[in-house]
Amino acid sequence: MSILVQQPWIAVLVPATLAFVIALGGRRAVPLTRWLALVGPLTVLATGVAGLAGAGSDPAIVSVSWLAQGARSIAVGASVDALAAVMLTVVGVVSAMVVLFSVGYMAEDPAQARYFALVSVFSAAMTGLVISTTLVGLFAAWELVGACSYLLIGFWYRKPAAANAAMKAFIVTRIGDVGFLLGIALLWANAGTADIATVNTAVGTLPVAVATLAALMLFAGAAGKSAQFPLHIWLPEAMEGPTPVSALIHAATMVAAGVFLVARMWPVFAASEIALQVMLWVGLITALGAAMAAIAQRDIKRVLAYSTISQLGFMFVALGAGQWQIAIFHLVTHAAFKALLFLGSGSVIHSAGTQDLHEMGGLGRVMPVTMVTWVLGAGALAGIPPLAGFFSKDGIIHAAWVASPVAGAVLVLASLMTAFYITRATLLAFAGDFRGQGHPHESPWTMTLPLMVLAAGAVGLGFAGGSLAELLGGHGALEPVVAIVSALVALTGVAVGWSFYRRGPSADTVLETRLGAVYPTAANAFGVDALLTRLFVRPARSFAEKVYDAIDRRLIDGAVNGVGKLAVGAGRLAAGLQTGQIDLAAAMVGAGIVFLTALVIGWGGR
Amino acid sequence: MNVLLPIAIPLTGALVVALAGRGESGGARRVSAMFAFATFAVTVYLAFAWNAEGGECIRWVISSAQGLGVLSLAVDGLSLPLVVLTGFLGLIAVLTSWEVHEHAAAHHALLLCLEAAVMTVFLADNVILFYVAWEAVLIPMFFLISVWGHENRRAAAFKFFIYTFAGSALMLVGIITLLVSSPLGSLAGGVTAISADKQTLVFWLLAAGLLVKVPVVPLHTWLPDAHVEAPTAGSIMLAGVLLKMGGYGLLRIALPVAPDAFAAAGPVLAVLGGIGIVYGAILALGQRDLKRLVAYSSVAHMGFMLLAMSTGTRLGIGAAMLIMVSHGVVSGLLFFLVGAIYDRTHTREISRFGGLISQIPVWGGVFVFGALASLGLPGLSGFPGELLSVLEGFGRFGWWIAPIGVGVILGAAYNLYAVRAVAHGEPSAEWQGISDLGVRERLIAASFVVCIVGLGLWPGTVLSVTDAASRVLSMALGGGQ
Amino acid sequence: MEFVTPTVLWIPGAVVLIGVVVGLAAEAAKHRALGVGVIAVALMVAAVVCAWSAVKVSISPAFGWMFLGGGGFSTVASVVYLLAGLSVASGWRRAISTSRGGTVAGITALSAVAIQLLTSTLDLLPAILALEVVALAGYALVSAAASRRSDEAALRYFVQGGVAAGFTVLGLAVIYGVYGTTGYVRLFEIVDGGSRAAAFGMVLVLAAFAFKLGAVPFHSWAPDVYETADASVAGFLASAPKIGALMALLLLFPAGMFNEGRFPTATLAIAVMAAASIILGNLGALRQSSLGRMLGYSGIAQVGYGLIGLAAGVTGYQATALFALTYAVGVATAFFVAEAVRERRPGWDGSIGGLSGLAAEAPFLAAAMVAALLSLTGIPLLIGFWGKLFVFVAAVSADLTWLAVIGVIGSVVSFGYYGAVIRSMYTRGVETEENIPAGTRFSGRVACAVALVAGLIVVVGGVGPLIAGLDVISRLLVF
Amino acid sequence: MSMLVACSVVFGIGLFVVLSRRDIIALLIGLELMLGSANVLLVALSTLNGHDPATTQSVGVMVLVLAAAEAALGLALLIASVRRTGRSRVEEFEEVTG
Repeated sequence: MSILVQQPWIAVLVPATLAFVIALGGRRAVPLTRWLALVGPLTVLATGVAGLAGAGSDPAIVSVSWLAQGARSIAVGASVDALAAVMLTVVGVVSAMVVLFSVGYMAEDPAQARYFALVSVFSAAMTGLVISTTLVGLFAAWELVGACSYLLIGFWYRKPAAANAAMKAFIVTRIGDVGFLLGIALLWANAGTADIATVNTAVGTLPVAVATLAALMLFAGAAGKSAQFPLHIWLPEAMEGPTPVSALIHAATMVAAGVFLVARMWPVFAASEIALQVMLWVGLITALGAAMAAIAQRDIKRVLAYSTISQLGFMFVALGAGQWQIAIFHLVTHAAFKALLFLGSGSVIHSAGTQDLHEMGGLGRVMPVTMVTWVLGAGALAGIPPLAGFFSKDGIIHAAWVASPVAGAVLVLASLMTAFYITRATLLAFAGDFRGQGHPHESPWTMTLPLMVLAAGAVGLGFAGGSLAELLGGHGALEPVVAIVSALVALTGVAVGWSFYRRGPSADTVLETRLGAVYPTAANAFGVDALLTRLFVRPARSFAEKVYDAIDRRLIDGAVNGVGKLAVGAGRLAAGLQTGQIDLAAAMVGAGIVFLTALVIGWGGR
Repeated sequence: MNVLLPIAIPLTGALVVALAGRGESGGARRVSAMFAFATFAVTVYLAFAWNAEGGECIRWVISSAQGLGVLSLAVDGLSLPLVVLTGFLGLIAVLTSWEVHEHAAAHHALLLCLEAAVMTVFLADNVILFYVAWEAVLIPMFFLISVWGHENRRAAAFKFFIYTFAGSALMLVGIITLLVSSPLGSLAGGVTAISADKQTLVFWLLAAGLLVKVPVVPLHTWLPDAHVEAPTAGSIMLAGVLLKMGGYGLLRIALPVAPDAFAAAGPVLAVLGGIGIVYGAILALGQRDLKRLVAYSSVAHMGFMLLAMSTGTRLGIGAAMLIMVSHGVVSGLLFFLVGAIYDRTHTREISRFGGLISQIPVWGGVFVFGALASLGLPGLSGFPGELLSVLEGFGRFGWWIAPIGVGVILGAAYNLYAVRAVAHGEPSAEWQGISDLGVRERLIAASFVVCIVGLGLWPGTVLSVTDAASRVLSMALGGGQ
Repeated sequence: MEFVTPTVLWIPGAVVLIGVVVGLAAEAAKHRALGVGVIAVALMVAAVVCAWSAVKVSISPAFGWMFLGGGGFSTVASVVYLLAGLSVASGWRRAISTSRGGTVAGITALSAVAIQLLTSTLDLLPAILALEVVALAGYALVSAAASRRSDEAALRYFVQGGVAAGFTVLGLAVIYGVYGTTGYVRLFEIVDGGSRAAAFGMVLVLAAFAFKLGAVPFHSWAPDVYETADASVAGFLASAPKIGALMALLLLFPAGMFNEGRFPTATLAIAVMAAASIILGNLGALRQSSLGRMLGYSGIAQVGYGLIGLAAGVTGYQATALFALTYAVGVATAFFVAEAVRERRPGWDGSIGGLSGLAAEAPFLAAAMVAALLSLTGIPLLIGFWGKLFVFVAAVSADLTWLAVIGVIGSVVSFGYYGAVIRSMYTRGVETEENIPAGTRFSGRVACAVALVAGLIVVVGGVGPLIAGLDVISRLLVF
Repeated sequence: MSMLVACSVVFGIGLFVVLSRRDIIALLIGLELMLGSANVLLVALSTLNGHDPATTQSVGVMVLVLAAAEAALGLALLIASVRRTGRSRVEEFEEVTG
């Protein structure tokens, strides 16, 4: 096991080569090769656990210079330190469960081979991101993760909606990545190196302005990947991808990469007060806005998508408040219960054949295991005491309260709404009688087993908070007053939700009338998406065509052709001289001679 | 002697094909494929020989009479990657023209002539020989476009010729002022800067010719037309190597001869590069013709190359060489794919395509791979060069290069738009029966993919080769450790 | 080898003269084909002898004290004879079928001899006489085309030539009258002494040569003559006389004789004439539809490059000679191809449009035309490039960079009209190959053969220096 | 000295005739006038400056020969043109233009 820590790149190579094997295997071999897809995540998990075990000693760093030219060279390195170990464990567990779940979920899909290959590549890239010791290596893995998410969201590329969503996801995250790249460039120019450790130590010496700018740039990258306002518009549409993909990428791993980045480069953020404030407020806006939007969604996956955005908002608030360990703790617990909820919704969709909450209902009786695991997950999300969510969310609210009372109040309101919308979803899906066609049935064991494992995580992880905190150097104490308040808030949220949705979906119309104009705006996330699309996406192509036509066609080519016509015109003038009269010709000879004589003799001679 | 081979083999090949191949077209293409392969093999052998000799330049003197400088050929770190690239793309171009039956012999002969001429440009060790080869490239390319091109091929060929010839005319005056002021030794040798007052004049005269070929934005309108009308093989050579002659010329002639002027012109070149990146990306996004879209993407990539070069640091020059080689392979692949689809559907209108990946999955898969490589995905050849260009660019110019971020984003936008419009989405009924890539085409695509991934993972191979040369060049500019 | 030098320099002239006499006699005796053949062979032999003597014989006086032979002079002479021979051969079918075919060949040959004298004399009197002989031969050759338009062009050419001749003799009168001598060497000191009278005389003589060259103030005859004259004859007229005039100017105004002396503006005058020729020649040619007329205008522009070499003074010496030769070969090839096209397509009206489809019909002929035109544009790997290159090098080293830039831009513009010809040749032509009158089958071939040979020379001349090294040019043109 | 003035006047007249007359033959006459006057000027100047009379005469004769040849050829051209197309006036020769 220890060689995994000594040679961290094994965790990257194994899933990558397996992906190649699966892809080569193609459709015929998929029944066999799809199990291979499990081996990758398990290796990652093993590395993570080994890392956790040997957390005390300083980890080995394996690095090779990738772009060398004389003295200045850019290296790519890897090492499994405490933070990396935690992330590896999360990635390992979640991707293993998702692959297991996908075996059932994707059973009859013709392009399975491509699916499993891409998932393997994704886990390899995610591992690369987590264990990288240089900014360039991290950025490379970062973009590869983005590409995998593009290919997976657009997995069913025949569906125009999926293809559009994939393109949108990649481009929006690319906007963040450009900020990230400029941040790296800034650090590379000022600190003279791309190695994370040296940059973190050297950031103290850099002027505050540089540190702030670098932090803001890195935050831009993080916001892009972790779907923070205003770069959150791609996540809801990313639900077009297969549900296991949403669980893996858009709940647990990729979206968490932003939080991981801030944690990894913490000294840079710590050095600039402004960056922390920005993170705090962006986190708050995202948390509150997404929570409100989640209430008004009819598609179960969109509810969870907005919930993820909101929970990430919570994490960024924690980061903004200076407590990155708590943010990582919430990241871990969130990964567990959100993956559970997504897989649960996958199982529900798989059997009920629809994603619309209004066409579900009464599934509790037919799908007991899914229902129970879903309720545990929902409880954790809402923050019901013994479950994981309570502990991590409590930590964040406490940290926020310390940072600024307003932030604390907003978070409390947000967690109230969280409890409300998850109860709504639970009741609409599982309570009452089945409103859709067909006859739903419980999912096979390959799909329910992962649910159970993740449910255990959702329950147990809460207590691991303390040890995790020490591991990462933070403090794990549970603040009694905040704990009581957040428990009460969670319970009231559930109760209000119960009272509304006990009788089924009709409550949605009641809410609509009661909230009036607020309801539809909340439904499409305050029109942010529509606004940005109208401002940037739709006119982009027509603007480009106009620019092409105006500058290239008319201005430059016009000028060139103009010169051509001018020359021909002048030519007509020159040829015009040939009028054919003999005396004119003779006169020209005479004139020429006179001109020459005047020119030569005029100035020269004695 | 072995420096002459990469030129001699294609030339003799061209002669043999032109004369022997008069008969049915099969013979001509096989003979030319043989010669093209031999040339590629020689370039690879040259690479190893150069390596074995510990990396100084191998020179072969044609005639040592003084006249206008010693006429000789030489290969060194700066020109080796491009020589190997020319060999590789030459072979690919011949293979791509397998289905050309109209005057096949002449077509293949011209392809081999083009390869020989471009090889001479990269191997020339004397300014006059460089200029002669630079112009000589125009003739075969002109005829390739004007005879085997598409709809209004003649206008495009004409425009291509006039643009480049006008630029190179000014370059000739620059070269002559250069020769007159200081009898120039060999190019591959040391740095012979000329007197300070003439440097700016000479630099900008040379730059006029070189920047047209890069191409730099205001002088670029010949590129899309030439690409759209050129036959596939012509496009591959045009994008793959002809565009590199401009950049190579800047590094090989303009920089050593006028280092101070080059350093002073750094910011101007950077601005031109930046405009190229953003403007090229915007226009690529606005295209309705797939080949024109790929052509404008070349403008954007070359913008990065110019930005990297203008930093003047050792890493920057290495990055410029890296971008040149990687763009050669990436755009070669994209043009090959566009050509393949054109042979099947006889149209390049993006709007008429759609959902091709479901009808011809192999082509679709490689096209997505090409698009990802073109937008600079890490692990593929585009990423290292453009990363270094941004890092070094930032190091030298600071926040001034922030706007190229827009170019990077739009880079992703137009590449993915191409994938979305052509490969993804509902398959259109019009292309129901088209066939997927044949064996030959898969071989070509596979060789491109191998190169792109290889360069993406181990960019060190190109950087180490150009290390010595870029050290000398950056030293001349006073920068570079 | 002492005794060899003078006689070997005599042989070319002698051989041609004998050939002409025999040829005309044969024509009188109704064996016209034989006659023209003899003249052509004589010219070829003369060319070979000159070429041999160019390599073997160093510069030495010939034909008595007034002329020079060997070295560069023989190279020039061999090219002149070669062009004359090719012109006669190219016009072979025409010469046989028309009544005074032999005389046209004879006049061409005599004119060639006169040009050899013109290029090698060191005395003003023989120079002017040779110049007038060439001029008169020119008028006769133009009117040989026997069409309404050629008569008009010939007459107009004659009148302008007459006026120029008048002024030349006036110049001679002034020089000889005042100073009693016409030897160049003696003249140099007089002009150096700054005497205005001598300078006035020299200017008039310069005007005469400029007229023969067709430089700007005296260019109006060129387009008409080349459009209306027969293509093979125009091939000779456009090339050889210009070599003669340029070389004579080189001898008459060596080493920038003027600017060391008191007449600094002389080089400026030549430079202005050069620039004007390039600009007007190129612009004029842009809109022409007839091939001959276009080549006429382009001739004016090309002469401008020759004058650049002249204006560059001492450094331009070799460059001007080289340019003269490379230009001549280029333009002659173009006309010889035109002659061959007239053979294949009797209906061709001489227009550029009429050439369409030639590439498909006769690929090698089209290739020769492309080689000629690209050489005239100055594209490398063709002989014309070396001419222009050395001229520009000379101009820049005499810091006339502005002239070089105008020249360079001129050659870019020139691709405009040369390219149009290439473009029309490579379009899908409508005419297929009409049935060529059987009788001329063989002689039609001769014109094509001549065109191909000339095209070959253009290409070999272009690639040669690259293989044999750039100094081969300086070795051949030592003065 | 008066000889000098006379010759240049005649030369001027010849030039004027060439430039103004309508008929080709008149032009030829004008050309001959120019050449003749130049010849006379030559001889006059050389005798004035006392050059060796032998060379002067030979140069003079040479110029005469030149003028004669030119006149002969001019007439030949004119006759050919008249015989073929009957044109002998200046303004009839304006077809070849551009």
